[in-house]
Amino acid sequence: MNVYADNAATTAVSKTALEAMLPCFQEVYGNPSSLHSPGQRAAEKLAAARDLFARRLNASPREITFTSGGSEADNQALRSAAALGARKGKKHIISTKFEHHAILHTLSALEKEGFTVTLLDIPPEGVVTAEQVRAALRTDTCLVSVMFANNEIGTIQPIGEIGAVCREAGVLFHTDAVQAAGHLPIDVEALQIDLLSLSAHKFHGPKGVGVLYARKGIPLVNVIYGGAQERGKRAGTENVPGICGAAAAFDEACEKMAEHQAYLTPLRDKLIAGLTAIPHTVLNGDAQRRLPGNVNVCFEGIEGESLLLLLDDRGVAASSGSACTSGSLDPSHVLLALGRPHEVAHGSLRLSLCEYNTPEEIDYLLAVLPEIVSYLRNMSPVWDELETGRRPHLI
Amino acid sequence: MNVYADNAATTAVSKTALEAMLPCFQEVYGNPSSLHSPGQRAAEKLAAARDLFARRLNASPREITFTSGGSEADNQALRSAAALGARKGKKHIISTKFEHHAILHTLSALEKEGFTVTLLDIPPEGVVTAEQVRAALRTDTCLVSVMFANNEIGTIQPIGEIGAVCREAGVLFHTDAVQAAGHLPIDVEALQIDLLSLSAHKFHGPKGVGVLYARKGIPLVNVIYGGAQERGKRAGTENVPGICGAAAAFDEACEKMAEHQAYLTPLRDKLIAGLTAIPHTVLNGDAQRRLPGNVNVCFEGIEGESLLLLLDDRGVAASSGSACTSGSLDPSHVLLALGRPHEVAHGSLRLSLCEYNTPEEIDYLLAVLPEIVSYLRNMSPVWDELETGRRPHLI
Amino acid sequence: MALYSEKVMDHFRNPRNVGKLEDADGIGEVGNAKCGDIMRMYIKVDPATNVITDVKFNTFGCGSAIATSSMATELIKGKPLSEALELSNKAVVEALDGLPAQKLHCSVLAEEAVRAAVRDYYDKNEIAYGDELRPCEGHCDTCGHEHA
Amino acid sequence: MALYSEKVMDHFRNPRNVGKLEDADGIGEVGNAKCGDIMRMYIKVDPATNVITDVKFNTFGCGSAIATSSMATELIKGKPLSEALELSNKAVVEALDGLPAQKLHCSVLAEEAVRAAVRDYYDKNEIAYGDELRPCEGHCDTCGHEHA
Ligand SMILES: Cc1ncc(COP(=O)(O)O)c(C=O)c1O
Ligand SMILES: Cc1ncc(COP(=O)(O)O)c(C=O)c1O
Repeated sequence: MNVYADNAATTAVSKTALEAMLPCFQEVYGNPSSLHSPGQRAAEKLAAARDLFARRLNASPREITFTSGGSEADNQALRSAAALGARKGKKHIISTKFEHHAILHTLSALEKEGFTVTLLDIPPEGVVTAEQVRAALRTDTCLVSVMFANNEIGTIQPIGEIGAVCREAGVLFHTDAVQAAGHLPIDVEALQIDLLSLSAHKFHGPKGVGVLYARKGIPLVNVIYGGAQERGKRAGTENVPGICGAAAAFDEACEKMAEHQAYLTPLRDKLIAGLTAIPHTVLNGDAQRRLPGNVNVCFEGIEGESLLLLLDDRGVAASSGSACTSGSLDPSHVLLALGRPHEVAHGSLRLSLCEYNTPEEIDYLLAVLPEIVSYLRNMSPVWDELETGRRPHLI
Repeated sequence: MNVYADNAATTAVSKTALEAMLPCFQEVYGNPSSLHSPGQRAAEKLAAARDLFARRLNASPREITFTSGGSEADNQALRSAAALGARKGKKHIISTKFEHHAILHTLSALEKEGFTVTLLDIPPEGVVTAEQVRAALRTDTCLVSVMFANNEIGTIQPIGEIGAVCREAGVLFHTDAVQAAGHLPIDVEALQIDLLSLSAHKFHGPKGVGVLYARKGIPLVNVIYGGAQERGKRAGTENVPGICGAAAAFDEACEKMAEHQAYLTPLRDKLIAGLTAIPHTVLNGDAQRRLPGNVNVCFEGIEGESLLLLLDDRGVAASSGSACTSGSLDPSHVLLALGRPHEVAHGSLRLSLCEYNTPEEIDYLLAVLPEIVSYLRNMSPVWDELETGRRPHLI
Repeated sequence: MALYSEKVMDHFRNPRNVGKLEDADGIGEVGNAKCGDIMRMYIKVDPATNVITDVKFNTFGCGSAIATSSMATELIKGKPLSEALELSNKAVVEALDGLPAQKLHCSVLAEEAVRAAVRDYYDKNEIAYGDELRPCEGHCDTCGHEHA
Repeated sequence: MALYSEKVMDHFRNPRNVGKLEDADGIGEVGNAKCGDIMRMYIKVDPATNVITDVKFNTFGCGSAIATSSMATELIKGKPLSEALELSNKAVVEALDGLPAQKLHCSVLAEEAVRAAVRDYYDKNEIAYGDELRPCEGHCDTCGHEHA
């Protein structure tokens, strides 16, 4: 059996999205900046996609900028808010310790350019509070950036409450909604969001398309300079097929959100229950306030990569917090921020489901995982020490 | 009859490219950074695409970085060379007056950051010389950036000669090959190119995919910060379908380059001969040293946009140097750099052909264009003054 | 094409009153070729009634320059000079069902062309007029600010 | 999976010599759980011939940590201690048909684990050894530099 359970990494393109893309390759292939009909037909498609994102986010079309993905949208959001802050002499930014690297590395770059960054600690359940944000605010704070839902542990942050705190303080609020968009309702007005990033390939849209929402009046700075596309704020011929696919996917995801949530939540909870029944296994992040498809556990005494490889041998595509492939020896910064000790953080497993997953697949996962965990524990000198009492169990 | 003669703006995706993309949407849709088989299959496709670009450019795969398009590649090339220069105290950059805005606007940004930029004048035939570059070199020059072929007038620059001058002087050489790639042979070794940008949608690949070639040993700086994709130099989940389509399109374009050139050159020359037979019409750029598909003329006494609109009514998609649609009243900076007076530059027409265009289409263009030009001239007070001798003809 | 309204495209494709009036009573020319737009407007005036009995135009410029010229001539034809002078660029834009923001300057040019033609008629006939009818500076940047 | 060679995957999927030796003559443990890799190696030595007659390992770590442990045990089994001490991480990597660059440290750990087991045997049997057999510092960053 093949089980793709890595939908937080990327998703398959949906039929709907693909159908929206196909006509743009060989029929409506004009450049939307061109004056002629083939170009203007492409421009109309682009405008329709923009309208759709605007409508679904409760924004206006002029507030929507298309980018090459979530990372670029994150970069541009932070740089724009920072530039605006700098002009007012405000160079303090608040974010959290478990943001995606697209945020954390941009913040590091901004620190080198003279900004001060406060990264909020992550409470054990993986949900930061509006109170933490309020307490960190300074008179020179220009931006708060808190992700909508965490990409590893799936915990959902109190975005509306944080938005209210920021609005009250007159500080811009950005949220990296890459994991949330298409999965959780987002209303930028109701939640008082000023800047928001999303990425199409996380909700069955194509890779290479992102959206930056920026509230009217917030000037964007260019990350990419050149032509006058996107009102001069993002140069480069627009990826029309990708953008059309993204819009179609987003529309469908929003339309069926409640249905998907109702379908996924019990599957997720069954998986969590089954996995945490394995001894010395712990769920990472709050059991309820999490994305409907996210399961993330730590198994003590084993290491994530070998678990993934053995799962792959059984047809299961999953991921681990461990950044093994990136050449770093460090375990996930998210799990460390959550307070997991290094040795525990190494043994994490993320299963991220989507509506394409079946109940049979969940049963299969629950059948193979305990076996594999036992097998690896039997080979592990750490497990040996834990079981023989030479090391205390941490979970 | 419908004639798409705006292939320099963008091209239709070829069958070959589309076929390379399709399997990546719903079958090989994994994230190439993922450890599991679906991810590794995507990683293999990515590696194959990288190998292909490397082979076709005579580079090595590690020298190839995928970006979201030509603009991003241009931005990253210039910023990387500038950062390297700055570290050595060299902050002078040489480029030309008729580069694409992706170059010119990035250079403006660099000027604000303390770099000095020399923009070379454009000789009347639209071809800068290696001598001009040599004469502009300073001891603090860190980078020379000269486009391979101009996007408006199609003139081909002496890249190998400029490469030799730069190599001799120990200065990095970048070329924006967005218009040349897939249309002219490119060997980064033979031409002594250090950095090169290209964009897939100019040779029947998809929009939203670019390539930055950077010679081994030239450290890239990030334009987009985040994940460790592209060896840490370009964050964001890779657009695998797009990249596969780009590689397939590039392979085909290189394979059939001579054939396309042999087919297009006579069509181009026929079009040039027919159009320049219209009185007071001039070809922009050298007649021989130009892209096989590029025709660019100025008609005195009329303005480009109305010409385009009337052409569009007759089914012809073309473009004008005039930047009418971008909200600027200025005529093309390229034609001004070439020495055309403002009033003449406004009346430009670019027809850019590809191998999909037919001889019948050329005949059709030659039938409709003289009519439209006459019609507009008859309506034009400028033409009236020219013909009644109150104004001297400029061409 | 989606850039322009149907009305604009109609006036661009089938411009009304194109041409010259060899025996014009007033001729106004505004814009300059450097900036890419020149409008020349010819009017014929009945001195008894001050009514514009005929009007023609020649325009060098983009689609909206041609369309606004055409519409402006339609709007002043058969009208007394006083009414023609009240023609605002806004009225031209509205009559055309709108113009893209970057093309509003064309409607300003059309307004100015009408005023220039009337001024020329006044000048030729030594009719005094006030400051409000001062000529457009003819420099495109001047017209860059929003009129509509 | 393309990340690893077939050889690596074979040793990962079917690791040779997994387990403990209850009556081991030498036990070496290197790495630490914080860094995500621990290898423990057990050897049985024939004191007459100085030959490693049996070897087992337990490993906590990634795929290549398991594979390099397995390969290292194969390479030293039946070999005299002197030869085992000459086992380089490079030899392990070559025997596995290569490792990704970021995984080379695993092969260093395997080399260190063998040396640690031999050292333990020497210590237990009060056999003197030189500086070149000094212990790995056990800190992953130390092993970060390229050995192969
Ligand atoms: C010469 C040149 N450079 C750069 C670009 C930018 O490429 P892209 O639109 O793919 O970002 C273009 C085309 O638009 C071009 O013609
Ligand atoms: C929370 C979060 N932010 C940003 C990104 C970056 O998105 P992309 O890879 O589309 O650039 C991702 C996914 O990779 C993510 O999960």
